[in-house]
Amino acid sequence: PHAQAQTAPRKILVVASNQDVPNFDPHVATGYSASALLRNLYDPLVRVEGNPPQVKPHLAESFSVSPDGMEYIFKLDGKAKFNDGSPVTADAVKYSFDRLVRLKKGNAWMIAGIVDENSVSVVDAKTVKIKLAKPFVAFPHVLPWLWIINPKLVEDNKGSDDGQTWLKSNIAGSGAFMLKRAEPGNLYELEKVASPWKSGGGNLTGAIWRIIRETSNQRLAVQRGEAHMALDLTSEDMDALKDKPGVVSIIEPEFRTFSIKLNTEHGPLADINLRKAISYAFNYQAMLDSAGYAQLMVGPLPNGIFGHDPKLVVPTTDLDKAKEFLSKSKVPNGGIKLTMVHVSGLEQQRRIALVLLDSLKKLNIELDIKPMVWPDMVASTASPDKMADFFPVYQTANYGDPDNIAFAAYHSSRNGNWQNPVYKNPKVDALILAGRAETDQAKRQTIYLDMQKQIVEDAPDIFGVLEKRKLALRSDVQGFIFTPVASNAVEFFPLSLK
Amino acid sequence: MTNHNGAHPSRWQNWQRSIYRFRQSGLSIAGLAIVLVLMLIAVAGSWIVPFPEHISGGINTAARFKPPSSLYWFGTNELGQDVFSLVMAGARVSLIAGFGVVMIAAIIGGLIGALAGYAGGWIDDVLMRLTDLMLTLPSLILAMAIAAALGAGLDNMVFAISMSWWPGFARLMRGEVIAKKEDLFVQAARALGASDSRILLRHVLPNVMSPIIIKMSLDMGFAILAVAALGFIGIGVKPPTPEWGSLLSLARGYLPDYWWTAIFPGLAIFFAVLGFNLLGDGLRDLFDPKARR
Amino acid sequence: MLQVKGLSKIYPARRGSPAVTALDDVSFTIAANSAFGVVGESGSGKTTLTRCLIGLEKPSSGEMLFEGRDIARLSPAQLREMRARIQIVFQDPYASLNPRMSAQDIIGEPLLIHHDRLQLSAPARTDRVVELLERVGLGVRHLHRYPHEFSGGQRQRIGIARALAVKPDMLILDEPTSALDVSVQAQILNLLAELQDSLKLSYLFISHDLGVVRYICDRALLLLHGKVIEEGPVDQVFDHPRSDYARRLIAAIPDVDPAQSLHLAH
Amino acid sequence: MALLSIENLHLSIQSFDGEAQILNGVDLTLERGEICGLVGETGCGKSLTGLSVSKLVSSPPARYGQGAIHFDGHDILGHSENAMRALRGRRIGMIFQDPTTNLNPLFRIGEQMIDVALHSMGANRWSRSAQREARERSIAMLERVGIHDAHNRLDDYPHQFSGGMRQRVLIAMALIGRPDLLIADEPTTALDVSVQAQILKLLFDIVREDNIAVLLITHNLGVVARLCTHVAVMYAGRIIERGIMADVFNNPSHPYTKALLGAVPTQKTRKGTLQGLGGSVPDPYLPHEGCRFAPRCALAEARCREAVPPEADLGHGHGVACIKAGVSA
Amino acid sequence: MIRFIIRRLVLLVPVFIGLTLLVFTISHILPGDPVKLAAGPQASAEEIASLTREFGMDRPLPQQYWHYASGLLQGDWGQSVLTRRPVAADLKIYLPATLELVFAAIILAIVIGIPAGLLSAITANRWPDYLIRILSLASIAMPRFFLALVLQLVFAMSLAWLPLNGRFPIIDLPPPTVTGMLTLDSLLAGDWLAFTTSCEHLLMPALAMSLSPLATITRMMRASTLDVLQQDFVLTERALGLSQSLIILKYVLRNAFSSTLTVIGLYIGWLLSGSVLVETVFDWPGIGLYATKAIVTQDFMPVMGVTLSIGFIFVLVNLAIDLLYGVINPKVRYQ
Ligand SMILES: Nc1ncnc2c1ncn2[C@@H]1O[C@H](COP(=O)(O)OP(=O)(O)OP(=O)(O)O)[C@@H](O)[C@H]1O
Ligand SMILES: Nc1ncnc2c1ncn2[C@@H]1O[C@H](COP(=O)(O)OP(=O)(O)OP(=O)(O)O)[C@@H](O)[C@H]1O
Ligand SMILES: [Mg+2]
Ligand SMILES: [Mg+2]
Repeated sequence: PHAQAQTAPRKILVVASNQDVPNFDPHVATGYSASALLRNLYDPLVRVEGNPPQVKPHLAESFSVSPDGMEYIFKLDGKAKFNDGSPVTADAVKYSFDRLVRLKKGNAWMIAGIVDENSVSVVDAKTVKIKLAKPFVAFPHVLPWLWIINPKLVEDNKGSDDGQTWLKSNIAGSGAFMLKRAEPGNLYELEKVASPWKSGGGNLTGAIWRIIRETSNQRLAVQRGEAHMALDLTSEDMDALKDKPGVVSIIEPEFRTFSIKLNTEHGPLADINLRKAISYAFNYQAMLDSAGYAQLMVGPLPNGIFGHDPKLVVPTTDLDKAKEFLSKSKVPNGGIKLTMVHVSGLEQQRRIALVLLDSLKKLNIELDIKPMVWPDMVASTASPDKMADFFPVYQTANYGDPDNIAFAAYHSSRNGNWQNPVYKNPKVDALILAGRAETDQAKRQTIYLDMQKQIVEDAPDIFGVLEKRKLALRSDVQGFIFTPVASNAVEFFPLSLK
Repeated sequence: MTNHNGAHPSRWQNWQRSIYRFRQSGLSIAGLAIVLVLMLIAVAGSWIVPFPEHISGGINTAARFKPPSSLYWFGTNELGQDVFSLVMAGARVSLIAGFGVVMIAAIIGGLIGALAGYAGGWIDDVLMRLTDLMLTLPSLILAMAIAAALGAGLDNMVFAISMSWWPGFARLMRGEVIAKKEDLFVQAARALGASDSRILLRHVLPNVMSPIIIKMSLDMGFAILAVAALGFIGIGVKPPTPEWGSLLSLARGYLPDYWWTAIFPGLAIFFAVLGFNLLGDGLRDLFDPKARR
Repeated sequence: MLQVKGLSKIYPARRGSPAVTALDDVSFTIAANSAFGVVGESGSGKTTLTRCLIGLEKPSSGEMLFEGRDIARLSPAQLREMRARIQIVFQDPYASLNPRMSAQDIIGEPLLIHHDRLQLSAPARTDRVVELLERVGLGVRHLHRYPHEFSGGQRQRIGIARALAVKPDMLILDEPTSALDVSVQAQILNLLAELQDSLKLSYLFISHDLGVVRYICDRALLLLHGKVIEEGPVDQVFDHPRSDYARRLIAAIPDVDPAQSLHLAH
Repeated sequence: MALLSIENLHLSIQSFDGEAQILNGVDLTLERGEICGLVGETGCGKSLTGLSVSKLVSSPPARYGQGAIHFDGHDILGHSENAMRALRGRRIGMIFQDPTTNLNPLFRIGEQMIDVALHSMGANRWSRSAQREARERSIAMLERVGIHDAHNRLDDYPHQFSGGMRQRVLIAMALIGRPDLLIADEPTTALDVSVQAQILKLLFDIVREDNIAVLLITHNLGVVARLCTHVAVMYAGRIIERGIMADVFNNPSHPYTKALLGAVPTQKTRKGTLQGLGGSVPDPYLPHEGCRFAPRCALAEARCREAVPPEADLGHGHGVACIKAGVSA
Repeated sequence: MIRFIIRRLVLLVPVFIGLTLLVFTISHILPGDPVKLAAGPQASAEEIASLTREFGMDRPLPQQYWHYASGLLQGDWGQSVLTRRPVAADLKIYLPATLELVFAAIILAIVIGIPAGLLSAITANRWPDYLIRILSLASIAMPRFFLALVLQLVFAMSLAWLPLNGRFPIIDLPPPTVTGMLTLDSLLAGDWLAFTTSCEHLLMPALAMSLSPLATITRMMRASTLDVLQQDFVLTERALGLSQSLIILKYVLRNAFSSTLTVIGLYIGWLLSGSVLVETVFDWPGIGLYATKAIVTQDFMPVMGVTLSIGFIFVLVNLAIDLLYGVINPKVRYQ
């Protein structure tokens, strides 16, 4: 029963997600839900599209890179205008980058140390130059997540905090959609602007981001036609959806790794032989089974990403080898108790913990599993002695470049952060930095191959799985193209409803 | 009507009468039976279940989500663990946790209540205002906050729930102590020159224990519910401890297809709570027939 | 033996209830080996008086001299000693005994409490308890019974035995028979009369039954709203009351005498 | 025909301990204008006898055996609940011991009285005029039992009345239907002597004016002496002596009656001469034969324990159930 | 009466002060650091420190309390560290949703529980009584969250009679917000369709919540009715010939209800506190979910806000019940 009389044909896409969007400030907000809504409310210089992901022009109709890879020049689209009617100018771009760098929040980390307050300069009204402080080959890949805001509106509502309060719930963008209603914790409704500056697109008149916490409820919502798209489905949900009429399942690989970090600096696992013993004792098949639609990782980088080595030799379940390493370790007979933390409520992490527990039994090692809230887990990574022996992490590729994961997860400058709490190896550090700066693709490739080999040698992680992205769509949704980066931050503009 | 008619039944007759009354009530007997079975399972659980290794976290991913069968009576779960074994093992967790909550709450509440009731004056005022305030706090939210802050684990959970549970005991204890304090036999002892400690220990406390014990038995079921509720919210025990609330909470995601993962833990909570409630009711009728019918 | 002078007790006003003057300038004297009766209607202050006398309540003013010493000003140690000298028997035999203690425990308790002075060994205590039981007309066979196993009259006997345990000089009896049937009441009254003779006790006997007071007491005092209305030898108080109130009250007592019948008055 | 006659009434109550024989052949008659005092020790069955007359004893657990109760020609025990309702409040009024608990604390005095009045009038509850009339009657009745300003006090709640006034209200409620029989179960026990005297006088006046019969249940012999025309002494569920009050009190014939009378100290009793009664009331659960008083009776002999003594008539309706009646103690 | 209310309201002031103090103390002695999370995974130590300063969490506790309490007086319930939204604004959204649920549940419980309890008492130890007793015992033992799941499984998933979750169809606009309770708002807007729609959404969660209070009210009502039936005045009423139905429905009912009333007050607090269990299952956007989210992120301003608002409501509801109790019980009223 629908209460409203409908005048114009409304084409409203309903997206079920379990993540709330607490903040709409494009330079502050984080999380995939924020990315999803922001990418429809705001525009970046370039977009990412397709599988494999490709950088496509957006606010910038074109851009060029200097040969050393240090200087980018963007030509803005002449039609581009903010939703208050004012044009998107080079000044706006500079204003936006400066604000992002100044606030050091949200996605600022993607360009930390690479773009600084002096990097962005206005060439003319429609031309912007960005000069990198350090070489960064993947720069175009991070641009889709750096939004351009309307300087006038923000200046008008600047307040004492650079407009953060105002932008938290107001939109100053050029996107194809406007925010119509916001009920935090429940739903957000977007409405298509009357005439988007970008031509083309689908027939949607609006979209609703509806928060449904339970994945099974999301699935049922799609099944019953109450939602058009569900974003957080589990493998069990996908199985249940199989052959359901009117539902399209999308199960695609993406660059999101899930592995267990070991405390290489403190405690029993500082012993490389014990680490290797565990790597070989681990039941990879059970992990794969319990992960459902997934593939085992081969080494530290996601399969299929540039530079990944599919022929890399990594540990597999091999109890003899495990025992051999164990006998070389300081605890040749096991008999110790290790701890593993995980985010309470994250089901895959709990499962992998149980798989580990089950595997460790074979080495006569006990496992104490401690579910924790995320802040506590984050806090525990501050120093090696606070960190648990095992620390599982998901790492999403925000851009389709090996540097993303390599730098965050294995560079020692990130020690003390949850992506890489303790692991450090100067050789690996050097390789990562070299990879960042190398513009020659072939040379870059070999750098990453070396790096992977070195990391496998150190056994800082139990390499886990790449879970496939699992989405469900109503079949009347048209125009959806899967992209393996940030794939649940859906762009609504191209979509249509039958 | 008065019961002071010429004949004065002996203690043993009183017992007989109570047991008769208890036996008269089929529901109390059913409650006792459920509780006894639960205790048996709790004690012998890890020996009598078909897959004891699953209780301590063993998995078998080759047999995920098998429906109930003669091998897996209640089916298997997402890791191929035998749901029957887990549910059986859950009895021990729930019983220990429920008992822990009730004991701690009764001890803390009992001490505070007895002190407030016996001392009276400003001590009473301060303690009771505190108790009243605690009662106005939303108990589940309080327990959740404490449990979440302390981290997962049976002990933390029991502690967290007890912290919101004791005021009920404090109030009961205080009321009973005040009532008994005014009783003539206590005044008689005072008139004899008995010391406060003697009065409290010898005269007051022994005579207020039965309502406390009755409340404890009645609360057992609710404590088990509270434990399961925290587990259901996801603030509960640590894996691999099989706890009914957490089992149910996990299984929610698998409804309706893998219904067995949810239904059996749910029913287990239901029957355990029912058993203790029935037994508690029966005991109350037994010790305190006037209280409620 | 006991002299009460100008005793007043005011319960201060509390939430929802005004201040109550429970006792208002009460004075009387009880001689050794005599029975002194206090009568009055419900709420006239009888119980308050007993509570003051045994130190459970502090009087607002006035003094209570027991052998010359003011009870209200005794040190805790002295109070304990005094408590062995003045004992009390309560109105309700059902409520005044701890249901979880046997007759032996109940009667033996004062012996334990005053152990420092009495110095009785455990067997000696049991002997004394048996002696007391026999004194009040019960016996060894009752030693291990619990209060609920006794009839009302028997319980009241146990209450009396407990009071007698520490060899007091004076018994305060707060309506000791009002919860009992007349037939049982007679037994207790006889027991009390007999004990008084043999143990040379003094009684402060509280009752609202004027007939009983007249029967057992030498002197009596009539209270109304905490004030003394009438005081003197029982014969004088009951047969020649000076106040109107006393006259009316005494006339209102239904005596077991067919001559009193209302039907005859008409 | 007598207004009330109870003939050989037997009543037993079932409980865990077995069946208790509470009433063992109660015989009692009552005429208009008589006030009959029913006395006896606690637990002897006085209240149950009174309740039986209004058929207010719930059965089960109670069970009537032999015997009958006739009220003005009606067979009470055979009556249905509806038929009984027609008698209660209209022909038979009742008052109970404790005035503080016998009024509903949550309702105004007037409301409770008016409902009773409406019932006694047999009027439609919802009729305006009936309501008004019931109110008038209530006021009149309250004035009659000595409550001044009844008109205003109807709107008061029970707790605003003193104990004596509450008992007056209860009496008024019992009398508002102008009953022929009033059963008063210890109506003054909870009251102070002076208030008790007022209530007794009130009852006395009402009996004289309305010529009703009263069954007064009490264990206070003084009250009987003051108010009653007749007396029935009950022991262990049986009337063991009855007759005109003065006859019985002046010439008690049953040893139990004598003992009872001797146990109450009067003006003349000298200290130490009170006659207590040893032993205690028999256990209704235990089977018995013969006179139930025999175990406590100083005069008892072997034949007392063999058969229940029949009632002997000593003239003027003075009956006594003792084979040794008349033998002086 | 007015004076009584005023006096009671004045007495609430220290209760509220105590409540804030207690909640504040508890939330601040618990371990946990929300700022770290709020600052994001990449935050540096200085950023965290500056954020801590910004939220005033570096100041001594008494000062923080003072700041918080004086803010409360001006309607400022603090700010979520995580979302940076004012707690008061959030509560305005979530509280009505939960209140709607709780009130619906308690009304269901009263409307069914009182007659059921009465029926059970007057048919004591006969089959209607046995049936009601067994049902209510079972209902008390039934975990709310399990019942909610079963209801959902049956009525939404299998039979599809009722909506699965939420308060209102996703793509429709709810009636204009007045009270925040959709059923009331749609009635106020005169939108019958919206009313029935929101009732459909409300039905299952309210039912799941109401079962336990319903059963308890039934049991209380039964017990107190039986108690009252034993009272002397009932015997008097019967002895004076009043009909059984008049005695039960008028005299006994009011007495029995007055002792059941306190339970109702307690249950409102219990339901508010436990709303999360049902809200989780039905994705009901209420304070329970809001609080849970805040609890697991140790974001204590929202937790304090929820706790305090529930405490306040609880205290006020009990005040209302006391007043009602006074209306029913004259002895209380005139004191
Ligand atoms: N603790 C108290 N606080 C306030 N008032 C009290 C207290 N104890 C007694 N009173 C009041 O003092 C007065 C005298 O009470 P007391 O108990 O001495 O009367 P009493 O003569 O023993 O009456 P009864 O015959 O009913 O036992 C009464 O009005 C009573 O309400
Ligand atoms: N409902 C009942 N169940 C069992 N026994 C009962 C019940 N009602 C009364 N009795 C027993 O019946 C006997 C007579 O009771 P009844 O109330 O008639 O005595 P009574 O003479 O009025 O005593 P009192 O003077 O104490 O009021 C008592 O032994 C009592 O215990
Ligand atoms: Mg007294
Ligand atoms: Mg009686």
